Formats: sequence, structure tokens, C-alpha cells
Amino acid sequence: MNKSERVIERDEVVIRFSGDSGDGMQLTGTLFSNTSALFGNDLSTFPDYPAEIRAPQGTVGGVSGFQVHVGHSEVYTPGDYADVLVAMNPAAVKANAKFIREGGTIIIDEDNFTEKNIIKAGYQKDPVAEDKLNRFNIISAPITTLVREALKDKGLDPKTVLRTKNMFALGMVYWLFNRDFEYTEEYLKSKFSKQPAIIEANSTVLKAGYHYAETMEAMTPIYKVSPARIERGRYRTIDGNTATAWGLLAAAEKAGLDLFIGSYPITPATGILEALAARKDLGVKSFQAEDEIAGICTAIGASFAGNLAVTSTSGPGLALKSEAIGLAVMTELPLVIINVQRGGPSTGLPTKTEQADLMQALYGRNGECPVVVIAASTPSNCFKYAFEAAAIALEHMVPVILLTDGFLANGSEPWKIPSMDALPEIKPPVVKDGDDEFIPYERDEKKLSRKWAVPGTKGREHRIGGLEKTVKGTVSYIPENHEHMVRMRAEKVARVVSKVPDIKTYDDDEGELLLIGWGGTYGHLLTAVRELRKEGKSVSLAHFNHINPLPANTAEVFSGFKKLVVAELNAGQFVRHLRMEFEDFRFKQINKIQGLPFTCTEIKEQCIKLLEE
Amino acid sequence: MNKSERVIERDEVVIRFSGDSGDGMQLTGTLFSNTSALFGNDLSTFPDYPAEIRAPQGTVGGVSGFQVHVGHSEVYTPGDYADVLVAMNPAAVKANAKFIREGGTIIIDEDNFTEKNIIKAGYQKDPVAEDKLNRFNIISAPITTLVREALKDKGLDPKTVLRTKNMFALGMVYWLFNRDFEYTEEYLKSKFSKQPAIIEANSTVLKAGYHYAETMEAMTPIYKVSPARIERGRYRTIDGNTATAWGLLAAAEKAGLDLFIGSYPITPATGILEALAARKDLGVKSFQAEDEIAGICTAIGASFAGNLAVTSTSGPGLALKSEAIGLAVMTELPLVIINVQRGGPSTGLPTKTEQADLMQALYGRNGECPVVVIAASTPSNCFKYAFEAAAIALEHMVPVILLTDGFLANGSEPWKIPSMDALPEIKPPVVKDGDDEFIPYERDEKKLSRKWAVPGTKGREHRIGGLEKTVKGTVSYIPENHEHMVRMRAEKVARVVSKVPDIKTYDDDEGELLLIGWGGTYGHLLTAVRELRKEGKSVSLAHFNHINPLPANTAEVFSGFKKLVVAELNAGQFVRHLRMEFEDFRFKQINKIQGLPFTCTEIKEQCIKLLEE
Amino acid sequence: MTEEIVDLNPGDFKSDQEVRWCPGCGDHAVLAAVTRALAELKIPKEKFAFISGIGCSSRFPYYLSTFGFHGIHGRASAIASGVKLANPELSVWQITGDGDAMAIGGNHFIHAIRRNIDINIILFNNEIYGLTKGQYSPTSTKGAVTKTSPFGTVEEPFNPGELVIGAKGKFFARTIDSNVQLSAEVYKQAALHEGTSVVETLQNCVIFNDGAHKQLSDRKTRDDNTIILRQGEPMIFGKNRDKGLKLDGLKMKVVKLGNGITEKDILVHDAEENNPGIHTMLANMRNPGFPVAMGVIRAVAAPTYDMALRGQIAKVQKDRKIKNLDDLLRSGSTWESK
Amino acid sequence: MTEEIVDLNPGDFKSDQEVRWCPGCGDHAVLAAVTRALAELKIPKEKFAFISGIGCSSRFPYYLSTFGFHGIHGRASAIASGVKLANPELSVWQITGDGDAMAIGGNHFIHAIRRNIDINIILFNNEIYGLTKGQYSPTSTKGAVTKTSPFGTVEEPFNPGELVIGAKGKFFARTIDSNVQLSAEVYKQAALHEGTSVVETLQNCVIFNDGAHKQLSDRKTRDDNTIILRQGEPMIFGKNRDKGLKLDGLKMKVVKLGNGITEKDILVHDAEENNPGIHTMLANMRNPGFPVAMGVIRAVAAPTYDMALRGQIAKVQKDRKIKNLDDLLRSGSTWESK
Ligand SMILES: Cc1ncc(C[n+]2csc(CCOP(=O)(O)OP(=O)(O)O)c2C)c(N)n1
Ligand SMILES: Cc1ncc(C[n+]2csc(CCOP(=O)(O)OP(=O)(O)O)c2C)c(N)n1
Ligand code: SF4
Ligand code: SF4
Ligand SMILES: [Mg+2]
Ligand SMILES: [Mg+2]
Repeated sequence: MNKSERVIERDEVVIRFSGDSGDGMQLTGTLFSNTSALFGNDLSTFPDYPAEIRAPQGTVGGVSGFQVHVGHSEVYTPGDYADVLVAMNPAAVKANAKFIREGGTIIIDEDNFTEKNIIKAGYQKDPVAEDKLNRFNIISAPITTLVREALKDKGLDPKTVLRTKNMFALGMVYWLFNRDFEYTEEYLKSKFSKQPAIIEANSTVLKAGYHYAETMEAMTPIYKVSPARIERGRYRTIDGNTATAWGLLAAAEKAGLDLFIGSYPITPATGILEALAARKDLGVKSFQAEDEIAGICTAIGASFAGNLAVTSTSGPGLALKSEAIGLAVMTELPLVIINVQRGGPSTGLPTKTEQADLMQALYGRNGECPVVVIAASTPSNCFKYAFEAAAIALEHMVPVILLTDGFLANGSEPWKIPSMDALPEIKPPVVKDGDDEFIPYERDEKKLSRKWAVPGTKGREHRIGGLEKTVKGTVSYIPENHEHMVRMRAEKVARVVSKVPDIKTYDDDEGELLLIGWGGTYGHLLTAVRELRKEGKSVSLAHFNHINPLPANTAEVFSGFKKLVVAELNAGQFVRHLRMEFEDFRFKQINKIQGLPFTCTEIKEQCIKLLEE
Repeated sequence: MNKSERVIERDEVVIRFSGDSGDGMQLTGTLFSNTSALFGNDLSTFPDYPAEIRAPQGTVGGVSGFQVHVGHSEVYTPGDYADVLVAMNPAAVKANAKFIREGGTIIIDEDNFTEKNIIKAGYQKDPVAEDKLNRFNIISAPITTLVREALKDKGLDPKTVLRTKNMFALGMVYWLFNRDFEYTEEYLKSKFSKQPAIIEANSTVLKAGYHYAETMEAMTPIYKVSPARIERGRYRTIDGNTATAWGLLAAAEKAGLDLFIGSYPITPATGILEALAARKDLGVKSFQAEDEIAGICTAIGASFAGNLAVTSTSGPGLALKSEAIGLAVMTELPLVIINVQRGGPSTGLPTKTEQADLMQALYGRNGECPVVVIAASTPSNCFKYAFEAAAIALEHMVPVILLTDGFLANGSEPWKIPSMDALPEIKPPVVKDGDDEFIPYERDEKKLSRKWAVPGTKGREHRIGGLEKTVKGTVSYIPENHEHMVRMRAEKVARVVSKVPDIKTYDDDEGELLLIGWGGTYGHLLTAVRELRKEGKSVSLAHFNHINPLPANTAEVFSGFKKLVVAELNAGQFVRHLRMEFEDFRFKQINKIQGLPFTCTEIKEQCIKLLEE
Repeated sequence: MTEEIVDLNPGDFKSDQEVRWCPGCGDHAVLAAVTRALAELKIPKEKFAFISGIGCSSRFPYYLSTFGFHGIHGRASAIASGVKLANPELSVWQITGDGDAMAIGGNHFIHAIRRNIDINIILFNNEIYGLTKGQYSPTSTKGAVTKTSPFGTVEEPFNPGELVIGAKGKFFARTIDSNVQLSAEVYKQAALHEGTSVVETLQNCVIFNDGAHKQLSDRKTRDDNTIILRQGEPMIFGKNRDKGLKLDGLKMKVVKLGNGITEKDILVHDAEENNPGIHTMLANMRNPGFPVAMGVIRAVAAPTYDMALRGQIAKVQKDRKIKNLDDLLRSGSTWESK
Repeated sequence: MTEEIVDLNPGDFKSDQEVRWCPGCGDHAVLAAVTRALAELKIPKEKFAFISGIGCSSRFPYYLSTFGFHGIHGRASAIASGVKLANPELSVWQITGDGDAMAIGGNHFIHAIRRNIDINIILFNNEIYGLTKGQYSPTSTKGAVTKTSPFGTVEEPFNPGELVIGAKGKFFARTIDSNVQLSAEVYKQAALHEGTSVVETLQNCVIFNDGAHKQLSDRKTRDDNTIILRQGEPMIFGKNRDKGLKLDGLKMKVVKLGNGITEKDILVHDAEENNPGIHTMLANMRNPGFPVAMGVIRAVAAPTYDMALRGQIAKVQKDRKIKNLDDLLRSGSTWESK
């Protein structure tokens, strides 16, 4: 039969690339994703890799995976189950078998299914029997042999040859999904611009894979996922860390300030520092500090001196920054603190995602020390919330913690490129030269923010610091002054509510059950709710991006539902926050603490159970 | 009239000594307190001094005060208002006028009431008019002149002469309260053993003050506060920091372990490190670290190596320790972390008291990271709770945070010396030499604690660390294992409830209003409740020493009352904790954020208002 | 740095805040020396930013009428680095104590020095924690009896100069509170030096460590116990200026002038020599046996971090393709949906 | 330290854990060298405690069958100090990277060294952050292009040896992953030295900084580019052992043997000299121009903190009045209520 006869039209498909850490699966996944995005699919990705740079070859612990969900209509999650699994070795099968959809396709490199490797992967002997692989459609190809063959005349060393295996697999997948090579070849050209032999080898192997799939008898039908019907405009794919970095850049441009970032590398937040370090063309002052404390303290210094100041980190780093956050609260300087959450406590699961730093963000400091807390909820809206965090910090003169997580940081999706014109201006309360007395803690009547007189401004010399002080900045131990200042700082944060949009529900204002989420679980919760609604359940979703202060209409929204269920990737932190804030409601919980995103299936099951209770 | 005729018998009296930071008021207060304690009074003290070593002389900011409350019956607080104020200069009057009881006595050094000093103190001109001092009984003595006179033939330099002024004032107060010099003279002898001239000068001036008071016409009646009827036994006075240090020593002795403390100086916690550094005779390994992080990390190392390990600090230091606390949670090692709370946020009010680190103690770490939290409530029971913190840490293999505060740390009171025999044994789960496999995270069935195999133990080699791990200590990213371990660590902390005594109320099990407190406010809350009860109000007190886990019967106790009112020295932290834990109750709040303890009057007023609501 | 020249008096640099150090504390004299140095720099007042940590000495910024920031304990180097990078036009000063800079702040201190960020660090060395009332510090003499070492410390102290040089320091000087004239001179040189400059200022804490530097400040002993180094001058010292320093192989030696030994035999000070060998020896000299070196011990020109960063940005921007956010957002692979 | 002597093989020190470093990573060779050194120490296995921070190198303790503690980033020196003070009988080792020890952990590192606590620090210097995938570290060469310095770094790196000596270090050695024999030898000497010993171990990160030390490990170039120092031996090096080091005034100079220059003119290595002058110069030598010094550069005997603490406790306890808690509780002013 010819190609078109075997085409299966699908609304959406999930593909997972997996192999050893060294097998290049992250790259393969990214290339496939970008190609699909350019094709016009909506998509969502989820890289999932071990903490070691190269975990032991051939073991389950060493498997690196990249999952991508491409769709004809909107796609909110990387998908629960894969339709197609690329597994470069037995360990990849072992690690992923439970995540493949019944009847899905597994592409394996049969050259790697030696007895030694099978045992190493943790099978007794026979993967097919042990993992009931006959439920799946297995495409077994001697990839290693074929790659050697394809490159045998090129005079390359064996290592280089083997390193192109991922391109063979990618070629097969491109055939399966009927994608072209344009993007991939361009990528290879720019990446290896100084090594034409490498470009050629990769390109040869890519095509070899494609043609092998095309000519192979046992090949599965090919999938067709038509382009998504998405809003008109120019698009790109973007991951959460880049989006965060760019959102900050946008804020600096809109505020007319230099951007300073003082950070220390830490997984999964390093990408933000890296993305900004690359932007010297836009004048970014990126400072790799000696540790997290220096990261935030240089940022506080830069804020004092008039820059848009940022520090980025993950949980353990946020812990180290706690004391200095207090200093920013006390000196009432604008500061954006980004925390890309990962599995904790302690070093925990550094490459896995979790939402367990919420309480730390709210309360992890000595004394009465409130800050604004915001959470992004998709890879691309990290841009929006980073921008907003900076705008609030600058206009309200307050530190803002922006929470993202490993899932958002590394995940990517197509994003409609905003126009800078469409973004709001940011107007920090900067003081100009002058002779009249400058009173550092005099407050704006509405926002309660103080003014910003930066060193270098004539006639505005003043002193600030971490001790309690009067409105003039003079150190003061007067009891009533302390109480007043504590309450002013809290009220200033509370009044940020004026910038917080009302919370909207998906899709009803009232009903049986309101699923409540925050941050990076948005896609999974929304998909689950939409599916439940299709099944006729009276379920809606309220998903929070503003944690402190909460949207003004929160209680009102809650009161429209019989059951309130808070779902989060921790042991119950947002729910505690809500219990403190809203004594009049009772909340149920769905929690998962596994270093992994929710699956829609889990959420649906639990909601159905709670509906029946 | 003779002395006995003018005696006023009183149940209790409050005396406040105040003057410039350099005037020796802390010493004067301490000597008076110890003398009264030896006499048999019950008492409670409250030192209150500025953050500067020597704040500017003669200004209100530079006033250093020491208040002591002595009583015939039990005394729980240093008292709201002073019956007698010793004021060495106008600033001391200015700073304290509002804390003197109507009709109270003020002893002043009239030589210091020069126009310059009066203005410096912040009076326009006339203290008597401005502060309505004629409400009080003012004893004006030319103390400076009299001291010069008393020592004129001793050949001392003028500075040394003036430094004895405090002894003159103390002599006057001794006459007023009919106390003897024995303790004071002994103190002088041992303190200045190498300077007999100084001993003599101080002793001469002390007596001069006493005799001046005796012969002075305008002298107020003398007060008689008979010895308290207190339990039989041997007593001493003790302050909170010393009691904390000694409680730890007691625990080390009972557990048969060396005591290691790794700390960095910080007000008001330094006294604990100092008290332990002095105990080389008991083999204490005190380590002054380069910072707070090194303080806790050396302690974690010492714990791994089998010592009873402790680190002590105050709020900003606790913030710095957050990351490492997570490591102790993850490695499940015993560790006592003492936080002597002070005014925050940031550097805040370093010498003032506050209860605003509760949320930090509960939640100030990345990830799901619960620890046991305990709070002492009187200076002397710091001993008991430090002992208990160590016992829990050692027997349950868990970090314990002990909260005290500046008020407890510096305050002192008579304390019935416990006998070591009466204290319980502490039995840490130490593993002996052996050949069978040691499984580091195998748990005790009841407590869920793991065992402690310290380096040097033959056959027990193993590896632990901050990454998530299996029961064998192997690093693991298995999703279900992570969830299991997170829940085990939480449940382990929850099960410490077996060591937590039920909460008892003062004095009824049911009624109109239950005042709820925790930590260092105990004395003030109890006194207020007792007074309210005398006035016929249906008010009781539940005062918590166990914050996490809370006593098992908490909800039951709450349910006996119509109104639940949580009083604390912060913006409302324990009340938030209770709201999270007990959804079924509604709590009202009394909060004070002034760097000062409550006054009983405030509490009473607010309770009455709440009763009427 | 700005080119504008202004005329200000030391008094113009005093703020209206009450000075809260103990009477007799060495910090008062340092304040006097700093205001003198500032006035001599002829820079407008608003260009100065004084950043401190926590400690008695760290109260300093409150007493100046410039921009000031009283930070948290140990972090002044980091805060000051941020200030300088955000605005390289400023004259940035760090005020810190031996505890603040060398205990809790040790890491930021050595990293600022290594990077050679152009900040002027005045390190108040009273060999004690003053503000917390008398515990030993990383510079307290071995054996010092303090509140936390009632039986004496058991650890060797840092020598600030040696640590600074070990951390790639390019400027190190030493002065003492009691010599206001020398201090003012040295602070000014520190300010004029481009890159991190550290001035160890020996300071007396009258309350908790009185007399720690007495041998160096006392009129009777100071001239024999100290040597003031000046660029290009022979290293001669002593009340009668009759002693000098000489190299003996790889070691420093004190010699008496006369008896055939003349000025020509004496080492000539060269603070600008890149090789830190002699500077380390000079910084390490201790009583008894050697005079303590005062003045600018090391002052080597080297590129600063702040200028290098500026330079790199300028270079990248020169032929940049991306000039603003719109350019960036549209760079790389994008596609149009119609 | 224990007197018991035991016989163990390097293999006895390997744990059952899978080694998770990249194939080709220099860490594998260091592991081999350490197990060799441990076996030679003849100390029972349970007396060893290996403490690490975070980084690729810090995974090390998992691969040994001794007691091990994988700490948090930068804090290994502090944790190891606590272990040693709690139990001075142990042989305590710290495993750390250039980021772990010299970036975030810099302060604990220099303070442990200053105090001279008896721990053996193996500092894996690959001049990069390996575990976080390739950002520059405080030892990366100036100008290094890495993920966080796409246009090259603008800061001078630390030289670990110089920093160690500036922090009062008494033992500093250098070795390279590729020379397992030398490494094993040096680790053993570090273990036998009482006090903090730091062994900078040049290590290749094949993934993110491959070839950083190639000139020193490559068979063809290594003999001309390195010099292995041995106590009491003249400093001769080169493939043909025809080059040597000589002092030229205060500077080090490479000379060629022959033409009148003989072994006698060559400097003889004395690691035990207290004066750090030459040690610093040796530690600072860099290609090109000088060979990089390998082996034990400095090893000076000095009292250790742990022994001094023990000694002080013993001394105070000798004629103590307070022998237990009951004594303490009843000391000072007390009174009886009847
Ligand atoms: C995080 C933190 N830890 C500890 C302290 C307590 N503290 C304040 S100043 C100080 C040391 C002061 O010594 P130094 O820096 O030498 O300054 P000096 O007072 O001697 O001028 C300490 C330990 C603090 N404020 N913050
Ligand atoms: C508090 C904290 N900050 C940052 C990190 C992230 N981190 C882990 S290892 C590392 C640096 C590793 O470099 P190095 O110490 O040189 O070790 P290597 O991997 O090169 O052996 C960093 C920044 C962390 N785990 N914890
Ligand atoms: S305590 Fe010492 S350092 Fe602090 S102000 Fe007083 S004299 Fe100066
Ligand atoms: S990333 Fe580099 S240092 Fe880390 S294991 Fe791999 S080769 Fe070794
Ligand atoms: Mg000091
Ligand atoms: Mg490294």
C-alpha cells in the first residue's frame, strides 16, 4: 500500500524519545518539537533527565527522556501516555513501558538489545515477556549497524559515527509524522558551522533513518496531525527559563532601566542566568556570583543604585537568600527573586519538578517579612509573569518572588510573539535632582510605596539599612514606630491587590466541584477539567497566578461551589495558605510528591472520587 | 518616726533601675535581684538596653534599664509599672515616666539635672511640668556630689570615683527594701579580687547610699516584701540563656554523649555559646564558627560523628541556617537548633524581644521539610525545654528547633535546682559494632526513627546525604519512593506527639474565653488571666510549649470555650498555624509588635473588650 | 568616574546623626580621617556611596552625608559590588570590621578582591567583635581570652594583608586610627587606585579590647614599632630613623644604620611591583622583631571587573544584530500563522 | 589516631554502588588513587569518614565503602570540621570541587585551613562547574567561554595554592588525575600530615572542559610542562631532566643544566620551611615559561585545632571543681528554702 493509504489522522499525538544520557535524546526531542511547531502544531514538551551528567550507561537510572505532545487543537500538557516511544536501549524500555499507551508504537535499536544490556536494564531475561511488550507495536531496527553502514565511506572515527544514531531515530520519526528536514538541517549547519564533515554525517544519517522507515515492511501507519488552528500572528517556541529571562528584559526596556542579574548556577534555574548572560547586546549586566547570598546581595546593591535588579535560583538557593530578602523588605527596594522549584527537601531531586517551596516563599524569613508572591503557569507565560513581577517590584518598591518550576523551566511550547508596543509602560518612582529634603520612607498615599533616590542624584543623599527606622530613615527603637512600620510594610504588599486581576474560572461560576490549582500544574488541571466536563461532570477550575496578595474576588468565587479541592505537587501548601486566609471554607486536597507533573488521568480519577463522596 | 513605723507591707513591688548605658544599671539590677532572691523573694527581671554598646550619653536612645519584680507570693512577670524608679539622669526619667505607677517613687541624681542634660533628654525645659512628675514621690539626691565626698580621701582618679555612683543608688534602694549587703559585698570581692581599692570604694559608696537614705528627711516609707512561701529546696537565680545551656549539658550527661555546639555570636543568643564555652570542665566542645552556616554544618558533622550536636542563633542566623536544616531533615540526624527570637525583620530591633520567627521555624526551608518545634516560656524552664529538645532529637533522630526570645534569654528568676537523678534517661538508638548489614533508613516501628551508626563503629560503614534515597541510603529518583520518604519524615515528626504532654488550662476546662499563648508571654498572660478571674470573668489560659506537633488534646480543650483568643508578640503567626491545623474553630487575636513584652493591663483590657463583643 | 571638580570641606561630609560610638572608640578618628580624604577627592558628594555590613564600625555610613547603605552582617562586599556594577560612575566604599569582612563575610571579601571590582574597603581591625560585646574574631591573637574563649583561643588568626594578597589583591594598605593624617592620606590613595583596595585600619575598642594596638599608637613606642612605607623611599624607621629593612636571602631583616650600613643598603619600597613576594613579607611583619608596616604596601595596576564588563558590553553592542526586545523576540526560528 | 594496623586492598575500599561519572571523566582515576592510598594507611576501614559537598566530584563518598556523607554545596569543610572535632580518632577527608570549595564554600575552606583542623582535602580542579553543565568557576582561565560567559570571563581566577597559603595553610600539594601513582603518594602524605592538608587535583572534565590540563597530562608534553617536587631533592625536570629551577633575586627562573650550570646550582625543595615565600612562587608557576609544580609543595608542622581543643579540655578538667551537672547546678550563689 502507498503512504497515503496508511495515514492515521489524529488530533494529537505524544512522542517520547529516550535513551542513555549520552544518546542525545534532549536534542532529538527539541528538534522534533521545533519542526512540529514550525509546521503549525500546538505542542508541549517535558524533558526528564537524571541528576548525573552521564549516569551509568545502560541502566534505568541513566535514562534521559524527552516527551512532546503535538496537537491539531490546543495542547496544554506533554501528555500522560506516549503513542510513540523511541527507546535506544533496553533500559529506556524498562523505564518507560508504563508510560506507553496500550497499542502504542516502540521504536528500538535492536543492536542494543544484547543479553548484557537487557540484564543491565534490570530485566531477568526477556523484556517482551516481563513488560508484556506485545501489547505494543514494536519496530525493531538495527540502528547501530545501519548508521555504521551509512557512514562507512566518510572516514569518520567510530565515536563520531555512533554519536549520530539519534539522527537515525529522528529520521524514522520524521517519516512517521511526515515532517520535513528543513529546520533540522538549518540547526546542524549553524551548530557545526566549523565542521562540515559533521554536518554531512548527521544529515546523511537523518535521511537514512527516514528512508529506512519508508522502505521498511513492518512499519506502522504514519500519523497525521494537521496544523493547529491558532490565532494569527508570528510564533516561536519558547521554554520557561528563556521566557522568564526575556520577560525581565522587556520590563527593563519598558522601565528604561539597565537590567542587573546576580545569580549562582543551580538546576533547574541556571537557564535564566545563561539566557541573560547571552544578552550583552541588550546591555544586560549578568554577574555570576560566588554563591546565592552574593547573588541577591549584589542585586540589592544594584537596586539601591537604580538598576532593575534580579536574582534567580532554586529551592536550596532561596533558603540561602532568606536573610537578604529581609534586607530588601526593610530597605523597601525593588527586587525580583525568581525561584524555579525542584524536588526537595535539601538537595532532594534536583532535576525533578515539585511545588514545595510555596511556604518558604511566603514565610521563610525572620520577623514579620511579607513579600509579593507570583507564580507562572505555562512555559510561555513565564514571560508575562516575569514582566509583571518586575513591574510590581518597581512601581510598588517591594521585593517580588516569582515561582516557576522545573516542569515550566525546561518545558517549551509555541508562543505568539508579543509586540513591545502592546506591553504597559513601567513607571518606577525615581526621584530627580533637587534641594528639598528627601525623606526616604515617605509613602505614596495609595500604594504606600516609598520613592527611589539613587546614588548620583544631586541633593538626594540619604542612608538606609536593615535596622528598624523612622520615616526619615533614622534608626529607631520606639515601640510604636516599629508596630507602625511593620503594619505599613504589610499593607503595602496587601495593596498590590490593585494590580491583581480577578480570578476567573474555567468554565462556570458555580457548580459541584471547584478544582483549585496554582503555578505549573495549569495544563494538566485544565485538560482534566475539560475532559470531566465533556463527561458531564459539574467541575470547574480556578487556577492561581497570584499567591500573595490573592485576587480580591477569591472568596466570592469559592462560594459558588459545593466542594473545593486544591491540587498541588506537594504535601499541601497552597491549601494551608487558603485555610489561613479563608476560615469560612473547607478544602479537600489532591497531592502528589513524586518529582513528576500530575497526569490528567490521576486528576480525573480523584475528582470523580471526590464528587461521589 | 522610726524605721518600723514607716514600713509598708507589700505583696509585691516593681523596681526599675535606669541610666546611661555606661551607668552600670544592669549590674545594679542584677545585684538587687540576687539579694532579694537570697532573701527568699520570688522575682522576675527584664533588662532592656539599646543596640549600641554606648549609645549617646544623656539621650533617651542611650537609656539602659533593668526592671525587677519581687514578690511575697509567686511572681510571673517583671511587672507592667514600676513602684520605684531609679533614674540617674533626665533621659532616664523621660524614657520611663510612662512606666511608673501613679504615686510611685522616683530616685534621681539631682546633680545630673542640669539644663543641658534636660534639653538633651528631649524636654523643653521642665521635666516636672512636662511629664507631670508631681504625680510621683520624687527623691532628689545629689548623688554625684555625695559620691565624690565619700571617696575624697581614697586617692582615686575621678573616673573611678564616678563609676561607683550606681552603688550609691543601690545603697539607697537597699535601705528602702531593708536588704543586707552580704551578697553585694561578696560579689565585689570576687569580681575585683585583684583591686582591693576598688572593692573598698564600692563598698564605701554602697553604705554611704544606705546611710544617706536612712538619714534623709524626705525619704519615702520603706517597703517590706516578706520572703515568698515557696517550695522547699535549694534555689538559685538563673537567666534564660544560662538555663538553656545547662539544659543541654544535662541532656548530654543523661545520654552519655559529648556535647558539641557550633555557633556564631548574635544578640540575644550569644549567652548560650558563652555559657557553654565556659564549661570545658564538663568537656564541652564549643566551636565559634566563621558564620551561622558553618555553625550548623559543624554541628551536623558532629551529629553524624555521634555527639549531641547543637547550634544556637537568633532570627537572621536561623534564616542563614535554613538550607542546612534541610540537610539534617534529609539525613535524619539528631540536632538541636536554638533560636532566641528578637525584633525583625532583617536586623530589625536586635536587642528587643518578639515572637515573629514562628513561621520561619515551621516553614523556612525548601521542600517538604518538617521539624519538631518547641518553645520555652519562662527563663528557668528554658532548662527543661532545652533538655526535652535534646531528648526528642536524640531518641527520634530528628532536628528540633527550640524557640526562646530576648525576654526569656536575658530575664532571670529564682529556680529550684533540679536533681539529676530526677531527670529521665535519654536513650539514643546508637548502633554497636557488628557484621550484619546496616540499613541506614530502616525505621523503628513506633517512632519511625532510624538508627545511629557513627563513624568508628566496626562493620557499620554507610553513606548518607541530602539527595532523596531509598531505605538503604542509595540515591533514588523513583517517584513512589520520594512520596513515601516525604510522608515518612512527616509522620516521624508527627509521632513525637507521644512525648508531648496534654495541654492544661489555667484554670477551667470550659468557659467564656480561652486566652491562648505560646512561648515567652506565659508570665504576662497568666497574671492577666488570674487577675481577670479574680474580677469574676470567665477566662482561662492555654499556654503552649509544643508547637509542632501540638498536644493531642488541643482541639478538645478549644471546644470547651466560646471565644478563642490568641495573644502573641507578632502580627499573628501562631494563630495562622492554628487556623491551618484546626479548621473547625474561629480564633480572635491580640497582637503587639513593639519589641516589648505584653503588659498585663493590655491583655486584661483586650480580653474584657472581647468578652463584651 | 566623573570629571566635575568641586570644593568641599571635611565638615560637609558629616551627617546630622548623633555619633553613637563609645567615647574614646577609635572609630571617631577614622571618621575624621575619611571625611578629610573625601574632601580632597574633589568629587561631588552625591557620587559617593558608602556600604557597610553589621558591627560597631558598620554604623559608619549613618555619620556621613553621602549616600549610605547599612547592610547585613558580612555582605557589604557583595552589596558594594552590585552598586559599583550598576553604576560605575560612583565612588563606592565599603566599611567593615574584622568580623564582618573576615568571619561571616570572608567569601565575598576574597571574591571581590579577586575580581578586582573598583571599591575601596576600609577594614576596621580591632581584633574583637565589638557590637556583640566581646567575642574573639578571626584576627584575635592566638590565646586571646574573650567571652567565647574564657581559656584562650586555640586558633591562629588571619593576617588580612596576607589573605588579600593570596586572593589576588592588587592594593593593600595599613593605617591606625590614632594617625589621622596617615589614614587620610592612605584612604585617598585607595580611592584613586582603580580596582579593589583594602585598607586595614588598626582600631582600638576601648571597651572590649583596649590597648590591642597600644605598642603601635603610643607616642613612646610607635616609631620603633612601625614603619611607614612610601613609594620609592628606602624602608627606614625608628625614633631616630636609624633602623632599616634589608633582604637576607629570601627573608626580611632589620638592620641598624651606621657601622658601614648606609641608606643605599636599605630596601626601597615599590608598591607597584606585580610580584607579591616582598609585599607579603612586609604585610606579615609583626612586633617584636619587626616593625609593623604602615602606608600603602601594594598598589598594582590591573584591569578592573567593572571596566571589563563595560568594555565587553560595548564591544558586543558595536555590531549587534539585536537592538531591542522586538528584535530579540523575532530572532531565530519563528513562523507566521495566518 | 588509632594504633591498630590492618591489611586491606584498594578493592576493599570500593562500595557496591554504580559509579556514575561520565566515561573518561578524570574522577575515575582519582577514585583509584584514593583507594590505593587508603589501603596503604593500614587503618581500619571504619575509621575513615569521607565528607563532600555537591558537584560531580562530590559524589565520591558513595563509591567508597567507608563512612560517607554527601553534604550540601560548599559546606563540606564545615561538616568535616564538625566530624573531626566530635571524634578526633577518625581519619577525615573532604572531597570537593573548584566550585564547591572556592566559590560557595570559599569561606569555610579558608577558615578550616586557618584553624588547621586535621582534615585531608582533595580539591578536584576541572576549572568548570561540571554537575550544573558547564558554567565557569573561580579557577576558570580568564577569558574562558562557558555557558554563563558566552563572550569570555572578565575575572582573574584564584590560584588554589596561593589562596591556601594566604589563609595560613600548612600543607599544600598538587597532582593530576592522569598520574595515579603520584596521586596515591600525595594523598598518603596528606593523610599523614597533621593539620589541614589541601591537595589540588587537576582533573579533566571530558564533557564541559575537555583538555583543560592537556599540556600537563599528555605524554608528549607533560615532562617539560611539569615538575614533580620531592623533599630534599633538587628541582630538576624536563623529558631529558635537563632543566632546573633557580632563584634570581626574589624571582624564580628556569635554567638549562650544562654549560657550567650543575645540579648544585639548582634549588633544593624544602616543603617543611615555615616561610611561605618559595612555596607561593612554586604554587604560582604556570605554563608557558614555567613548569607546573606537582607533589607536596608545602608541609609545615604546626599545632592542630583539634588537638589544641582536646588539650585545653584536658587541662581545664585536670583540677576542675565541677565534675558533673549536679556540681554545676549547685555552684555559685544558691540558697535553701525551708
Ligand atoms: C547574620 C548575623 N549574624 C550575627 C550577627 C551579630 N553580629 C553583629 S556585629 C557582629 C560582629 C562584629 O564584629 P566586627 O565586624 O569586628 O565589628 P566591630 O563591632 O568590632 O566594629 C556580629 C557577630 C548579625 N547581626 N547578623
Ligand atoms: C546551594 C546550592 N547552590 C547551587 C547548587 C548547584 N550546584 C551543584 S554542583 C555546582 C557546582 C559544581 O562545580 P564543582 O564544585 O567544581 O564540581 P564539579 O561538578 O566540577 O566536580 C553547583 C553550582 C546546589 N546544589 N546548591
Ligand atoms: S564597643 Fe568597642 S568598637 Fe564598639 S563603639 Fe565601643 S569602643 Fe568602639
Ligand atoms: S560532567 Fe565532567 S566532571 Fe562531571 S562526571 Fe562528566 S566528565 Fe566528570
Ligand atoms: Mg571588630
Ligand atoms: Mg569543577
